[in-house]
Amino acid sequence: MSTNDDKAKADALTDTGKQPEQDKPEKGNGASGSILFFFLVGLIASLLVGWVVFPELLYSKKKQPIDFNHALHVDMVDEGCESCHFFREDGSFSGVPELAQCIECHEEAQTDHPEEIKFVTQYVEKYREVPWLVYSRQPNCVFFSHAAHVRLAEMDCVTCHGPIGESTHSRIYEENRITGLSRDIWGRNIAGIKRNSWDRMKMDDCAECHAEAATKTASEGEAPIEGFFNNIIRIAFPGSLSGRKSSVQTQNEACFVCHK
Amino acid sequence: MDDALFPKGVKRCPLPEFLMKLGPVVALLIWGVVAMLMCWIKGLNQTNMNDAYGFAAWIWADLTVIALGGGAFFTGFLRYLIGKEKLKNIINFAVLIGFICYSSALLILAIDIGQPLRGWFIFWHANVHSMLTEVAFCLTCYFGVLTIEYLPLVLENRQIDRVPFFHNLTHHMHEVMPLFAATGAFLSFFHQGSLGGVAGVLFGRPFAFREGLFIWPWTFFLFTWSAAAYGPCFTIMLAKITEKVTGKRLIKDDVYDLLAKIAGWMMATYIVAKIIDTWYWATVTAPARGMTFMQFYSNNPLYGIWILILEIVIGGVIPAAILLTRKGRNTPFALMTAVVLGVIGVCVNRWVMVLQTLAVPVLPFEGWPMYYPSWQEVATTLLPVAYGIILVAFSYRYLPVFPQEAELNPIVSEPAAPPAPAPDTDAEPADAELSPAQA
Amino acid sequence: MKMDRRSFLSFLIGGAAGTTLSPLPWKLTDDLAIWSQNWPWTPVPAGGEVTFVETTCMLCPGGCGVTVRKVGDRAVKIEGTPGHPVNDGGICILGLSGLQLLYGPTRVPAPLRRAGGRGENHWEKISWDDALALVVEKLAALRENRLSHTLACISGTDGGTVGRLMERFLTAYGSPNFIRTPSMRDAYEMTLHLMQGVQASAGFDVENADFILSFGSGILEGWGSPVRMFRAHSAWKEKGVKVVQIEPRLSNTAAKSDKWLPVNPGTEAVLALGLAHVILKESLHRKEFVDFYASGLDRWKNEVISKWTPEQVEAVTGIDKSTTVALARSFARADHPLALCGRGKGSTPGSIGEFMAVHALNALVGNINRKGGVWAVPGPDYIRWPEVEMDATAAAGMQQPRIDGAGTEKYIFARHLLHRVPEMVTAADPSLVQALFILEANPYYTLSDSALLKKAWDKIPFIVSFSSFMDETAQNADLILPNHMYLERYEDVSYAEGFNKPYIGLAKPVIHPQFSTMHAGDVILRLAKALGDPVQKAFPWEDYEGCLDDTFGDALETLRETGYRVEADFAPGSGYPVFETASGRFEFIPEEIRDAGMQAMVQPQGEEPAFPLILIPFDSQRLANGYIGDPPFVIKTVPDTVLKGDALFVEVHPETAKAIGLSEGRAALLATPKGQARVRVHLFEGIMPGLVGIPTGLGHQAYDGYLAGKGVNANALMGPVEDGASGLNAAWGIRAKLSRV
Amino acid sequence: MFPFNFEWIWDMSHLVFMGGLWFALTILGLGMAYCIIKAVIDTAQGKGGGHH
Amino acid sequence: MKHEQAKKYGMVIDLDKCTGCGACMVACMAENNVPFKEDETNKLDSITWMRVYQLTNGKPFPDTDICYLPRPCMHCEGDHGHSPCVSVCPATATDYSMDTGIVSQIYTRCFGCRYCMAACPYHARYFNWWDPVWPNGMEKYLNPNVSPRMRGVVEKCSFCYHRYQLAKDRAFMEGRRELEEEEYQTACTQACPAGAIVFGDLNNKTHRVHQIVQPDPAHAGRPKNPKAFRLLERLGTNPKVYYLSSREWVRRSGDHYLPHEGPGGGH
Repeated sequence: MSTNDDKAKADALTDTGKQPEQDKPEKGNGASGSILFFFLVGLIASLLVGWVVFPELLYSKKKQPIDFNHALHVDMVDEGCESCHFFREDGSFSGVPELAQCIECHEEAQTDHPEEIKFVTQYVEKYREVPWLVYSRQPNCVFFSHAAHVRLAEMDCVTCHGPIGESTHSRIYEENRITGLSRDIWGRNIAGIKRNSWDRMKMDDCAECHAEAATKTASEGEAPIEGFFNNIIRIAFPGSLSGRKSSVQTQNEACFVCHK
Repeated sequence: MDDALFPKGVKRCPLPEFLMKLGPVVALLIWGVVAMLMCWIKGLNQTNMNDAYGFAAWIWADLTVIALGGGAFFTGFLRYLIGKEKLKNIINFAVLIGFICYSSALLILAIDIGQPLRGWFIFWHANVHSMLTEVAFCLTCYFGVLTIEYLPLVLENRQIDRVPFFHNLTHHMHEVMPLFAATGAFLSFFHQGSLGGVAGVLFGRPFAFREGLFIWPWTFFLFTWSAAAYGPCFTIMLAKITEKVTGKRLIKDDVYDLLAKIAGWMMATYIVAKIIDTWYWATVTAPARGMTFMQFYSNNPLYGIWILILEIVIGGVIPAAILLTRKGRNTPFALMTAVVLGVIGVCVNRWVMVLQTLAVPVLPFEGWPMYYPSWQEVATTLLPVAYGIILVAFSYRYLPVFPQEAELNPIVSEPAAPPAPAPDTDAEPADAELSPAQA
Repeated sequence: MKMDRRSFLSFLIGGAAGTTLSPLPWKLTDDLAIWSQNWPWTPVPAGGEVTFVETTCMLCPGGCGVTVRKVGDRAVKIEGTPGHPVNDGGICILGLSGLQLLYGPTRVPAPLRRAGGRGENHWEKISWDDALALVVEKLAALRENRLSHTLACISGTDGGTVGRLMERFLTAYGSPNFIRTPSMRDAYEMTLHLMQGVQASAGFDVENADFILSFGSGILEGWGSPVRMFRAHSAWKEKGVKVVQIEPRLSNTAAKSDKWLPVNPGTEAVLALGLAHVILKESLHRKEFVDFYASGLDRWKNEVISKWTPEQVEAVTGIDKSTTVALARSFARADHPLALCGRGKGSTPGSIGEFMAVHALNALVGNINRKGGVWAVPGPDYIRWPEVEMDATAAAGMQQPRIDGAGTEKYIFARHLLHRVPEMVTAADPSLVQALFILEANPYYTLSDSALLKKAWDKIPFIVSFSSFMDETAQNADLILPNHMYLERYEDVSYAEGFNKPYIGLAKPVIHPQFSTMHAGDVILRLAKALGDPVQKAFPWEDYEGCLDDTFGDALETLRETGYRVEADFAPGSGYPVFETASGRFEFIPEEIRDAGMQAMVQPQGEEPAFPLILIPFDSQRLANGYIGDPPFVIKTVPDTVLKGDALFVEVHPETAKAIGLSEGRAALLATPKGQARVRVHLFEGIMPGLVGIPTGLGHQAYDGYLAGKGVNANALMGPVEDGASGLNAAWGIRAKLSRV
Repeated sequence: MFPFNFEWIWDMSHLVFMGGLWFALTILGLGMAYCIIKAVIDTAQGKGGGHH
Repeated sequence: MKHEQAKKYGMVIDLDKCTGCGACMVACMAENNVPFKEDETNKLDSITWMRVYQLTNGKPFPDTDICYLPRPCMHCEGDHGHSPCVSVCPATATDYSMDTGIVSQIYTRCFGCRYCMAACPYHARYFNWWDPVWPNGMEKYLNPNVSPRMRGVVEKCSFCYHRYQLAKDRAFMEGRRELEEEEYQTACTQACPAGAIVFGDLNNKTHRVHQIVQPDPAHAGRPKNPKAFRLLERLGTNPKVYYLSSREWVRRSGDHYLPHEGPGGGH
């Protein structure tokens, strides 16, 4: 290594070393102002990126293959949702109808609605299943029993699915580019805030409802005074005194209740 | 060249020579990084671990570096809470070693888990009954403490220290350092112990299982104790090696002597406890499960009774005996022998608690599975060594790690240097604010 | 305002603070974790409606009823059919893995014509029309040249419609060379024919037997219909039925038996005769049967009494004479004692002398066609097609002797002698086989003496495989006309090995054919059609389903519904049935075979000094060794004391190994007069010193990477040993040498 | 882990363990905050720079 | 809403009947989407939730004897549900359910630390060292009721819990909450051609498992049936899989005993 180089570097280093002292005079007169300004610029910019730009980038938007009118169909069938989304004898739930089911009514187009004609020509005639994008599709690790919720607990479809039956158009399906899951799982709100029971469908949301149900069950058997105090504890410490003890680890519901 | 960055009053070799000497270490580092990336990208099939050896070289390395890094918390404990002021001269180095050990441990853990992207579940979905949760929490927190303890040393770099903010920050951090040290000691007592608990609670593994106190098996306390005993040995060993490499005396003998003496006492008491524990296990705990002592040490190609002798006698009794005698402590060769044997002893102990625990067949119709690490495991285990050497080298070069260095190695040729105090005095170094002791 | 370093730093700090307060890092952390939980390369099985299809398993001759669980149009699991007469809900390891064969990489996707040299595995996909035209062209030419008899077919099936269609095709075409793959069935059929005068297969009323004497039969290794045998075994355990296993190696059957008699290999028949000696000497035999329904006892008795005293038996078999006496007594005193033979799974026929000796034991205790005994089960009677009208060419062809010599003077009782084919083909020039069909069989793998087989193979100019899978035979064929796999096709299963009642199972298409395959029955019909009259005339059916309809008539509908038909109340005679021998009685020494019949022992090939040890193959339920090779799941269950990496372990007694200087796991060279192979050694206390046990079913060259190249094919080291009396292959082992490498 | 997590239970182990953890973290956080704030104030008052 | 009585599903395997055929292993693999590799001969890296061990009495020829022992997950109850593996999992990915007595494993929660494997003395837990790969087309047979596992997580026998879920669904449709004994059976039980495996609720006196085993609630479920034993019972794992054998040496092979001790309550 040449001495020149060494010298240059040493100089540079010395310069660097001196800098703080050179900067010192700036302090106290406008320097702190500019520091504050740039701090705020950085803060606001990153907040915008995080809250606005990032969610836009995170989700891809996809259109359903057919713009389906739920409201129209619900009006025309007798048994509400279960007319098309029915239970099989073995207790399994059929979910999104297969083409064969649709064909029962739509072997030929019944109207001249362009979406129906598209459906008939592109799918029915070619006997091709419609690649519906399922808003409520849970990841594969989730076991969800419609029978337990709808038949046993007599819950409404709306509780989890929202008023999709009233929709006249299929909304845009948003898919998380990283996880491949529907945005409905995390919820529309990027902060995870929800107003309705169906706004979010993460594990915590299942757990919340299950805890409520369990608490209800537990409190039913309590004497009035006991129940009063227990309820105070329950409000103070959500999830406590729920009465469910099936899981040794969480004293909540055991993992296999909802996982497979 | 880069002398503006050197601590005051010390001499360092030219930069090219420094970098060149680090060359091989950097090569080792790169090898380790390649192996690490392979493990992350291709998965743990790159290792020789298997279903019988869910824990292997890495977990051993983890347990070992944390035990060896125990010098940091114990020296800190002695310095800040017991008030052994003399140890301020080695505390910086102890903290540096601790920082390296703990960051390495975390890195190895991040490689060791099958799903690194979900590693944070241990914090978010913690099972507080698991010893591993306790380990992870305390480890992470204590690593934070070590970072806080190491930070002032970095900020005391001659150039950084010129920045008023950093200078002030250093000052105030020294002010509250006992608080941090206390927190660190508290955390350490727990996680060192919970690492012992990791094996001790396995009631399905009669080799490791121990009874204990409340939720903690005896291994919990033995691990804390042994870390306190052997950690300082490691600090002394590395300090001595650093002295050898730099060709300078960096710490005064009385500091070594004090630390070695304390380590000796810790080791002696530990080894007595360990012998009692082993005895009780061999005569009560294991037979209650139908197993005899020799069942754990026979019918296999590796684990004989020798390993117990190596751990307890050669790695425990002998070094403890050396360290307890003044002569032993003050004879450089004896001291070095003792600390090296001690380090070997604790390494063997951690190996046994991880690997032999898994090797001993528990189902009566199974045999001893044997294991040797794959090169990827070796490389990733050596990665922290390389990284540690590099960090020590840079820290030594640019940071005032050894407060006594300038005093012990006066620069005579440069008149510009501050006047060197007489080597035989116990006076404080001239620029005292560089030492944490001042705080 | 100037952006200096300090401002930039504060900009960064502001940015970091803002980012921390935004969802970005947190959501990313969470999403990355969720990504790792749903890696796109980890498959997500689709859901759908669950349905069940009941069909019949065709992976072995067991004839089990299986129920396939489907989700949507995918078959997801095979389970045993509850209430099925053969297996009643149970299922074996191979049957369970059927879907891996269905969807697996071993399937032949379309008709393939060989593109490179034979066995090089280069193929060209061709259309079905082209493929069939190719065959027709060859066959027409042969027929034209009056060489119709040089067409041969090796078939794994002969009783059902497909086997019979093939046989009929050969007949109409003019070839007698329809050859069924060998098994103990050949020996049992011949035994029943000689001793009882019937054309029937042997059925065993194992459920009702109360003493089982097994001469090396792998009751728990896959002998008979495996699941049925397992169920019977469990029932024996519950009822306290005694099982005695006679074989030189501690097989699973031996381990589970009440008594294991390690007999010197190949001397099982001697022990049988020794037992007969004791029974006769002590008059323990069932006189109401022997006196009224049997003939030739005196002559046989003289022979047995003079030749096979317990002392003599001990000298030959190594079984202590007191053991023989005690065993004979407890066997004869049981109410329903049953003696079984056919080694291992019964994939090699065995010597007729041995089968007759064991069968005679059953006769001595009167256990023929009786509860808990051996039943003569008549062959299927439902195929009543009109006689083939042969033209002159066909008639001339049919007059030619069979290539395997079966039915000729020397082998008058034999029906199929596949093991002779390689020798015959090699011997004559030009080859006696000009065209070879292979249906549901894998002779290239299963025939012993691979070196000779390969020579013969090279001499056959045109080889057509009908296999659904790329097995060794298909891989070494010229043309593959892939059959639908058994879960994709209709086919009647006319037989369940060892089952004691006439039985028909129906295989049904569980799912649509996955590839461009064609039912072998349809291929035969189309070939016949293309060859024109007179061959065409013999096949008055539009397609195979039409043939099935025609064959079963109305019965097909019920068969479709239930999946099987069984004569539940079948009994071969209310008392003892009439025997159809010349004497009308059970023959202890059939006239036709009297001298040869007493030749109980067959010597293994090879000479002592060069080959000091004896190699015996052993079967395992976890190693399929017939037409089907182990699917991935099954090979996964093979212990590491049998296969490690690609290395095969042979079992050797520790003493024997020590003498050679071998220790556990050591590599060794195993040589026999027929070949040699590198193996590793597994020391096993359960094998008789001086023996080497080799597992069968490994050493495949074809199929997929899960099976190919693993271990050694035991057949390659063995050679056929012709039984002098019957011509059947009676090899049970071969002399061998094991040396260190 | 926080009390709103699915796995949380209001029991002694959680209170002691997580309490201890959060306590330690709070000490560290407050300690560092104290240092940084003091340092900012000192710097603003012009203390520090170079030698004193 | 009335609560069902807590179940304690368990298994009893008759080793006198077990032939070592391996059907249970394959039934399990087929039911539970267990992956396979080209080379599965390294048994320490081969996922078999149900594994059949070969035991030997160690005697020389011809007194040698072998016995097969199928080993699913023991679903240890330990002390009040603290089975060896459940309490050590740092991320609550494995759990003990008091409703069924089944030890669950949630693959998506597991991050692969393998502490549970170190804890399990039965080697019933398996790590996915490799990405699961099915040859092209073979993924068609995968069972939708069980989620395929990704590389880097631990998996183990679940007593075919999904079958319990499906049976429940069927019962719900009929307005029932309780299951009949035969409605919930594991795949291995169903497949075993020897009928050696019996599965059911150990708490239910009408179930065959209960009748065969006669568990003693006063002694952590120790069997009263003298032919029955459990593996490594003395460790305090309190397993729910019982074995039957008429052979003394087999029963003795189930646990460790000092020379003067023996199985059968002698400790």
